[in-house]
Amino acid sequence: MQEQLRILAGKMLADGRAARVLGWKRTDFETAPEPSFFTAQDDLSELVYNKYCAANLSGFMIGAGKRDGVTVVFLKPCDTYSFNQLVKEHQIDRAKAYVVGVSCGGNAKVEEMEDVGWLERCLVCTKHDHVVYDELVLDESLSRPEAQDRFGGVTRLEGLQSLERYEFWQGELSTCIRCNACRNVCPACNCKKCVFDSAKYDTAAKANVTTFEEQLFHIIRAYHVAGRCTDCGECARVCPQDIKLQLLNRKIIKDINELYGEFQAGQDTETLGPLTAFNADTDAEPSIVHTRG
Amino acid sequence: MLGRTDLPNRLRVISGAKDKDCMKCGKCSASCPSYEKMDIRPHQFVSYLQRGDVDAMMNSTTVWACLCCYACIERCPRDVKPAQIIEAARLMLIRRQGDTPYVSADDIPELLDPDTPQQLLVSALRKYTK
Amino acid sequence: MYKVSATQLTDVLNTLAGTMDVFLPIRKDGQTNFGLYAEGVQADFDTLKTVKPPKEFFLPQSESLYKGVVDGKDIHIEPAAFADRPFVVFGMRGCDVLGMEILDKVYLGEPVDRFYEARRGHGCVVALACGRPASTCFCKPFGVDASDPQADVTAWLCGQYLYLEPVTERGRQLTHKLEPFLQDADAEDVAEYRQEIRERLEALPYNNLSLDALKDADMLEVFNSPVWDSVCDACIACGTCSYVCPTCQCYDIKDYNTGDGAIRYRTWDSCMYSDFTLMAHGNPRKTQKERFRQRFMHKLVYHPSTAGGQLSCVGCGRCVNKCPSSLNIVKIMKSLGVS
Amino acid sequence: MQITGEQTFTPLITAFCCNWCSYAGADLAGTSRLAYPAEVRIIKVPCSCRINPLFVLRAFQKGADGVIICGCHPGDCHYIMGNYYARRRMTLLFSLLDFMGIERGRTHLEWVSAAEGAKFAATMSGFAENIHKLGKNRRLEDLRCKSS
Amino acid sequence: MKRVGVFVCHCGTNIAAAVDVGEVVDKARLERGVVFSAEYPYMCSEAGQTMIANAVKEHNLTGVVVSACSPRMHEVTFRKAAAKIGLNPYMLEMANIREQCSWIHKDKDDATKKAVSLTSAAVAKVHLNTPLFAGESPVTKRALVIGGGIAGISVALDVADAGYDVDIVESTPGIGGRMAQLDKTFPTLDCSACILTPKMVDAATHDNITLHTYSEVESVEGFVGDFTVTIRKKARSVDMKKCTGCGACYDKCPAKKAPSEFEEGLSNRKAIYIPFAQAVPNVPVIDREQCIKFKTGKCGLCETVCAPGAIDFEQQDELVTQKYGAVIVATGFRPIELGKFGEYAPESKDVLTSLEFERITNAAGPTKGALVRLSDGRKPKSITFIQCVGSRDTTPRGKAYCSKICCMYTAKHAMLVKDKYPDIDVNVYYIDVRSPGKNFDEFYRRAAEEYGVNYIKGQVGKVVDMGDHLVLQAADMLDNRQITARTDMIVLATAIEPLKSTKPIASMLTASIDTNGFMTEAHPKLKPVESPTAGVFLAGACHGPKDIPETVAQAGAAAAKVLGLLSKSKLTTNPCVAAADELACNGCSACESVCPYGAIGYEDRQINDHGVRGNQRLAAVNTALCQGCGACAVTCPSGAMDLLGFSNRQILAEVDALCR
Repeated sequence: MQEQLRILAGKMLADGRAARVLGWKRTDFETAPEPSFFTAQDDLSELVYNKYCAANLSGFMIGAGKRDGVTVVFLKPCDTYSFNQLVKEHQIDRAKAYVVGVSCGGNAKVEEMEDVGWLERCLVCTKHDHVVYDELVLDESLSRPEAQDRFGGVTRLEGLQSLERYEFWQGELSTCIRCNACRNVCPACNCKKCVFDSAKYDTAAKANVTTFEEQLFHIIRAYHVAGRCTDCGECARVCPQDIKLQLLNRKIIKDINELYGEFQAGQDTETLGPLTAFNADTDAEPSIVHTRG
Repeated sequence: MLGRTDLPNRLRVISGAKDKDCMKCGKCSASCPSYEKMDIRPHQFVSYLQRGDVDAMMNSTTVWACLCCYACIERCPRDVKPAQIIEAARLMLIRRQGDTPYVSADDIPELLDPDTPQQLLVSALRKYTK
Repeated sequence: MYKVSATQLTDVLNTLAGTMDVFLPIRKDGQTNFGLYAEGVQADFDTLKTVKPPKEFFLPQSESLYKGVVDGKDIHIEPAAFADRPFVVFGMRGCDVLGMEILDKVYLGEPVDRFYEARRGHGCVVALACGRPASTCFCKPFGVDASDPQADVTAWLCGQYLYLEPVTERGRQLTHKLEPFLQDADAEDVAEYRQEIRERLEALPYNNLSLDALKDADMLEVFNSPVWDSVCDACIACGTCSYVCPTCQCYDIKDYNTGDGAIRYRTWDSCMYSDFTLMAHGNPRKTQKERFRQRFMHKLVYHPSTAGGQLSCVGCGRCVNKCPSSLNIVKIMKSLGVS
Repeated sequence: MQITGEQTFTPLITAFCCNWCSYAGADLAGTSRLAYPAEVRIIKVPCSCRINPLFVLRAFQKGADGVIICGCHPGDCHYIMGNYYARRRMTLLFSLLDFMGIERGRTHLEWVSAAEGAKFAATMSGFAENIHKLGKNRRLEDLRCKSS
Repeated sequence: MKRVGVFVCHCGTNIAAAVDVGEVVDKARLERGVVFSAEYPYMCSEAGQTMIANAVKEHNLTGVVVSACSPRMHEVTFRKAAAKIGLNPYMLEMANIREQCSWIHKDKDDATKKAVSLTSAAVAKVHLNTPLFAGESPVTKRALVIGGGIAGISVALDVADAGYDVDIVESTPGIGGRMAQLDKTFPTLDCSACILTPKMVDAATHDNITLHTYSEVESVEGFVGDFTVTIRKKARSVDMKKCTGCGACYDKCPAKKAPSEFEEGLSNRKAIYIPFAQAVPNVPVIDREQCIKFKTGKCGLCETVCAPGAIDFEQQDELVTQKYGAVIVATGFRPIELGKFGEYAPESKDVLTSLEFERITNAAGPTKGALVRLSDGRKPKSITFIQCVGSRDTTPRGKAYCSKICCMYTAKHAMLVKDKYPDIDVNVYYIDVRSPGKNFDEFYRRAAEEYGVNYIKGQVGKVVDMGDHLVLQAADMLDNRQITARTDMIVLATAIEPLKSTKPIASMLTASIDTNGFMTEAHPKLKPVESPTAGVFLAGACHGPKDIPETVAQAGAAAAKVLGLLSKSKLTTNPCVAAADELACNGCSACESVCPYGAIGYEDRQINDHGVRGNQRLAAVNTALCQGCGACAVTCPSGAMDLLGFSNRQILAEVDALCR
């Protein structure tokens, strides 16, 4: 597959159809390829594709769309949802992207450059098909890790007592170093001025001075992408402290699915998101929080 | 134990009836096939409950005359459920009666009328016992 | 040199904790960070690198400087107290110890930072030799000997013993407290272990980087290098590299409205952030390229130019390990000619 | 000390009311002299859809023990559909807070029309009583604000 | 920093009895930026306002806080006073220490503490207030009336008579509406057609009125003073300019099987037809579903007989776009479907709705005015009227409201029957007789007393059609007996509901409807003819059940409101509108998707963010459309959208102050 991608990229650059190719580049460590723009055919020998190419390249397309010419981008099935969502939000110029859908058999979790199993997101993956592409490069031989219940973690937490949940989150969030990697890697977090960087609202604390700051940051981070989060799992992947950030996002997704009907952000570029729509007759009252589980 | 004054509320709980919603249109009594056999008529049952006279309801012939056809419930424009009030009054009566049923299985052959449909018999057994 | 049986480690820690705060590596949910020791806490000396460097005990991620309390239309200033409680950071690695040296140059040089000074004055560092250095390590080029880290006390966890070698007076005071558990030992006892470590280091990919190319680098030439144009393409502008770096030293000063006044506090900052050194007219470094360049210019050019050639990197490899986009300082150094 | 503290605990409650229904309902409660606890402090917003989740979190941060949101009944929104948006937003927010272990009773939403002065007073009294039972907000507090 | 003045009102003893006003004044003085703080017994009085004015001048105040009653009461008063002395009115805030404090809290300490807190929140907010200015928008001097019944005709005539252009859009082929179907009207029993037809002709011939019959509103854009409406003129298949109304076409038309809408389906009409003899306009329309030419391609008889050549089988729907300053909704009502009321045997030919009965008694109706049973043509010996069929019914099959007109038209029907056929036995089953209009009760009593109509208090539980007669079972509530009676004809006073088209029209206009589907008024007492959406007015039964006099009265009131609007040359707009920060907006369109008023659009613009220049898709708020709800401000992921007057910072400042 890697070779097919190199050939495809080479052709696109050679015949001038593309100004650049966005893919993953070889580094000193096999387990740590780097997202990179290729503009010269000669550099394409550095283009790699393997199970360590975990980075979702959709977010880089926001910037790429502002540059001249077409950018070829390689997207795994789950990445295409982010791409679609960004097109829907007018953040990516679809006309300036040539989307090459690539097969994915799951991405590896890497610790100290060692392969230590699968990324959590790949164990619960539901996004097996590309929802947007100009061309597909598929490898049918790739098999995915055995699927687990996507909402299992959320359900387990929901089953706990309120105080237990509180303590669980205190434990998780107290390790947060506020590096903002979860925010910055998130394709949906594309505000020009993040509320946590803005001096306008007394919200820019930069680091956790009290437990409240940790809670505030993570509540707002998760809520801010409510209805827009495709569950691409990048936030949890990049967290240097391995905080189970996906649980917050998935809780919201689970609520949306249960209360307002199944919704997958990025499935298409037209459907109104669940927070910009409503159903006057069937929407639950907030008090449902008291009666559920 | 509930005191005597709580009887109306107990009746409301058992019946699930909304006596306060009644606007006295009379549609229940207009719909009732057993009307002539009742000393207190379906619409009056609602009024009796409104003023809390449960004893009178329990001692009425109505509780035995009601066929539970539920026509009054079907047609009531305010969803008051008169038949359920009658039913509840009868239940309270039966419960007060305790273990001595109004009719025992042994009495039945005596009372049997060859024209009585089977269903009515079954319904009567249910009606006359707890 | 002393040794203490590994089985008595808990007693050693409990004894220390009786007179001072003890910070040591603790593992939680697969990640290890320095944390406060208390009875029952299991220390993790196996993990090589904590996620967060131990610099936070001398330069906390956030600390209050003073508080302004409003009383009607008057404001009273209440300065924050300086650290006055002794503590020990137990199990710092050689790279992190060197990191403290670099911080000292900044915070203890004129003008002296009194908050930092107070913490430095009350803190003792027990450095631990790296039994299993990782593939991302490259401390040797910076002069660190991972097999013999120099701090107040040097320690080796070797075989069934913890070996302790007090280096400074403060270190001697610390080992003095532990006398009941200590047996005498000889430097020879750890020699083999040290040799093992050195051999392991030799096998690492980055162990023999030559930093010569940076030595006589011309500041403007590096600044204007075309390398910067594309090397930051993958940077997502998060602060992971800065916050896991033992030498990153920048902070921001912010005010917090408490309702009855304000707390003025300082908090770690990262030059990767768009609001780093933000001023009314905007950010002086307008693009990510410039912010990215700032970080490496500072570490590799600016700092050495004022610190006798000492680079502001200690080769701990944390950024290599943690960067979400697989960028790191080695990659930058290499693109600037390091081989 | 703590026990006495709990005994004298007066909760602080922030109420966000939409201008057209609930704020008017609060006025009607006043005009009708229907008492509810003085610790309820009302902030007027044009519509329940104006309430940003950040406002709710800020109230807790600054010392509120409970936050209640009031808007026009579904179908009655002065802005046609604002309360429907608010309903979804607040449902998800309350649920997320619950998920993070913040006590369920600390947040509430109630539809109160301009005609429902009595309902407004009863709602506020009931909510205040619940908060009183829950005690001081400890799980979503900002200790920096508790200096004095 | 602003220089803020705080003015605390005693409101006589209304506030002062429960709140230590002096304490509030003293505490306010300690607030940031407060340079003046004072109290007065009645702030809203002339003297109180003067006190504010003097203080503003003397202390150079740039922000004012009045702690007094509800802002809903006096905010306008104080803001006007501020404007008079040259302070922007939006630099004034009120703290509600009466309705939300002194009137409800008995403990003086608690109330005082709360008053201090509310005042400090207002001070915190006013620090962040910015001067706001109302914009202006133009007024198109033309009105659109949707619905050509008596409501629409009345309002159109009133507006047109005042000199403004009015268009009426009517979905059926002719105007007149329900009133045209009626025989007589209560309580005077005068002929409906006699009083309606002249109005219809007036409307059709009025120089300022344009009729769009057989037309529907396709889309509405814009806002008060400046609506742009597209009207779909459905293809009539007859050229209105050429048609002379001779009627030859429908005389000759061989397709006779279409149920007549006007006759409530009691008789048939042709495929080419006019709804009724006096139809305005007197131009037929071809029902393409029924027309043989359209169905098979053969026939075309009408075309052959039409001398002026007006028949046009090729005619297409036409879209007309027009600008209007005001829109009046007058879409009317219809009787509900009776499918779920099986106990009344609604399928029986001799069980009629009241509207069907109107046609039976009408001399121009399907029986030519002969009162006969539709099943066998016999004259009935007994007629039974049943009231409240589906009305006052809270179950899902009914309508919870009183349909209001039934009591009186039933009295009318009963009287008409008795008048013509005194031998017919007339019984009316009722729950309550409601007759509160002028001369209404007298009218009802006349039916009972003079005409001998039997009024029986009680409902009918069951109706059975026995073929040559009907049997009903009912209750007589006053005699406490059950009645089983024979009758020959039953008339059901069927509940009325708004037309199905009301909902789509309301959503096009972004006007609201209630749970029953009726249009909502802006205020039940003080704004009964305005919709909450500015520039949209209501007339007739689209707003709730109404009889003719009430409909005409509301139409007149709506016309007066429309005239008030159209007579203005400019409208001032709400200054508390949304505004996007161009440096934060990333053009994601979230705000656009939640705006109830379609007030947000997008434009590509170059922006300069502290020296970083670039093109950016940006949200742009149409301030004339924006009503200031704030939905966009909350939905905006970037925090770029904010609401002037209720900005994020202002509300957060209030939260901070109140939680202190």
